[in-house]
Amino acid sequence: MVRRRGLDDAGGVRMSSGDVEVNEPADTSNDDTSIVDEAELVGALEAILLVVDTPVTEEAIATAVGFGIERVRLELQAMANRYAEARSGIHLREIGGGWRFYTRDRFAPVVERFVLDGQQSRLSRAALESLAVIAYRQPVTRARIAAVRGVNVDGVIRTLAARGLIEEVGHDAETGGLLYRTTEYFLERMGLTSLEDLPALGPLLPEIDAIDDV
Amino acid sequence: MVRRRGLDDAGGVRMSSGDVEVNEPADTSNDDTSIVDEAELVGALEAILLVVDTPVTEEAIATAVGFGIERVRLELQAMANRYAEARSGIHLREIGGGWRFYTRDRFAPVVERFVLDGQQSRLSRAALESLAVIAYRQPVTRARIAAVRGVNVDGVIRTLAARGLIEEVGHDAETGGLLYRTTEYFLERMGLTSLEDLPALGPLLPEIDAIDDV
Amino acid sequence: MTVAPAAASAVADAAVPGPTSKSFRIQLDNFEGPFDLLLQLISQHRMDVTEVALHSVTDEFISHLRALGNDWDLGQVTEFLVVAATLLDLKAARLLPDADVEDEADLALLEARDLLFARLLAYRAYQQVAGLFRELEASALRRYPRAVTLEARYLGLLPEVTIGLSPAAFAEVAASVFRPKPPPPTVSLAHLHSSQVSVAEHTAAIREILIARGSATFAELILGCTVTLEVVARFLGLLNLYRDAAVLFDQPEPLGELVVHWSGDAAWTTPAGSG
Repeated sequence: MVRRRGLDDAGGVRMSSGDVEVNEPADTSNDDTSIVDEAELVGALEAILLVVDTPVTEEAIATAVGFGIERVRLELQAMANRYAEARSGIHLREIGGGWRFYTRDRFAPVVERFVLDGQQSRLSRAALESLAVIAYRQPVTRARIAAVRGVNVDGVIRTLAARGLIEEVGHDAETGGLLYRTTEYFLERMGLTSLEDLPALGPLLPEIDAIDDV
Repeated sequence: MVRRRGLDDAGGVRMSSGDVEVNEPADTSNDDTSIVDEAELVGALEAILLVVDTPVTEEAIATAVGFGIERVRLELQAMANRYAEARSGIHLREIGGGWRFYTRDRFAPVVERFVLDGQQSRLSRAALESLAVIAYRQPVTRARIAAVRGVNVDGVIRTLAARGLIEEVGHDAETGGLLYRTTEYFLERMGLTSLEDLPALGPLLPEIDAIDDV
Repeated sequence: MTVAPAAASAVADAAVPGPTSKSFRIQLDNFEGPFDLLLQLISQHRMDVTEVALHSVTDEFISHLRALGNDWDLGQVTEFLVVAATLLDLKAARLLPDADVEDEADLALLEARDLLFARLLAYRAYQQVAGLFRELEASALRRYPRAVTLEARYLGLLPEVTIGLSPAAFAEVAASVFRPKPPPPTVSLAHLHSSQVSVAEHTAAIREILIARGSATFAELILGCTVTLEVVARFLGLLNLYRDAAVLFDQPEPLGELVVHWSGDAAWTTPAGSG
């Protein structure tokens, strides 16, 4: 089953240190609405998106512009559609629970002249297969991943964790083994909005419960 | 004969969401010249402008898209006007002989508020990886970092410097390239007293004798 | 040449690369464990993944395993051995005349088969997902995110940076960057094909011994074998011959010494013998 754990868990991306939050006014959505005019909302969203270097949550945007999350979401979706219809080189995408500007893929050959010094490294097959198991079975232990793949996965798990594609999330109650889940960076890397975008494995997986017992 | 060959049969798990564009051909296939269609010129310009960290010259853009400098200049000016009229949050400006996207002044308060909100306290994955290379290979040139990470690092280096984690420390004797090292502030944020407290990489990379050659 | 029974010829086809099966001898990609190897073998034969396909590639599977034997550490080989054992059990069971599923051993075997089959299908499903991930990644890598330095006017507003990693985790990040990128999987396995354990060949060897001597104990039949898999192949060969009524077994008591008598035509020949 695909879980949404980790996606909703925005806490992990949020600052842990209290120093910023403590000094901030608790809620600014009402007392400071003058900051963005209704007519200026779209422009404000564009300006914010222009300065982020990781996908930004609707919540963070909503706080900054002083509008509700629902409204912000609608505006972002409409903006993404407008860009697409205009065949803009800017592709606004919802990725890993947040929004970010990307170049539209058909312009990759042109963009690469300005961005790349070399080839970006692709994930290995072992990495992709392990990610596949983790993505669908999370949280999942190393032993279970190894059982599904039929090979030892210690090395590949360590690499995936170091590359920020998976993270530890506690211990298995029964075996005590470390549990792993995919990260938002994984979603970003795959260009997925959320784990729910993944196709259902059910039809392909008869008797998955039997396999769990391996 | 049924030919459901597991390995090639990716079709069985293809995503239904049109947003993913797995099947999009999306190849301008003129990689050598990167000649851009007349109808795609504006989009190509936008894509380029989205990724450049420093103002890019009309000449560089013209070369990349395969149009004349004059034409490119006209398109950029027209684009800047369109953005302004649409009250876009994106401000296309010509500065010191180059073009770059900036946030429009009128939205500075919103952006400030957003930045203050602490969303950007974390380093992006790319920044983290580059920082790791610098920490373990200092002093090191930008080109070297790019070679190790396999991607362009200019924006990331600037961000790391802007955040006080790295600093310039002279020029490489051979290449003349700027050398970077980590700062005291980096150690502070890592909770280390000196660089020697960084864990040795040797045990993690048993298979590599001379990383310096990478 | 005598026409061999269908089952025996199927075994021989799987075991010996005859002229027709030569086209299947496409070089295998580097494989990622036993299930991957099984799937690759099955797909080479253009078969659907079924129970039948499973054991029809038993011999090839084992030949790969054998060739890998010495260089691999136990941890890597164990799963291969488990799979190989199940495959051999299945194949052996199929060769027995009217195997009924009444006794416990048969039931256990059926369970083992179902489990292997389920694991194989599960692995295949995840492999398909991995294929999807590869496409998604390739697609995503064509879209470059905006990742530029914050404009100077906002820089002073940034909160203190959080690295968010322990020194050990930071070192792991460095190691993952420095670690050589995985080379494209191009390890050739062509050299493995010369060292197959062929059930058909071992069947032929048993036949020769028995025709010459009339009878032999199982211990005598496996005298020349140097590795366990060859013993297994001889055992399967024996079942082959038994199924074809070419041999008779004489075992006075359970677990006692097994004496094998040749009862077939001296001209009886396996397809392997002719090739």
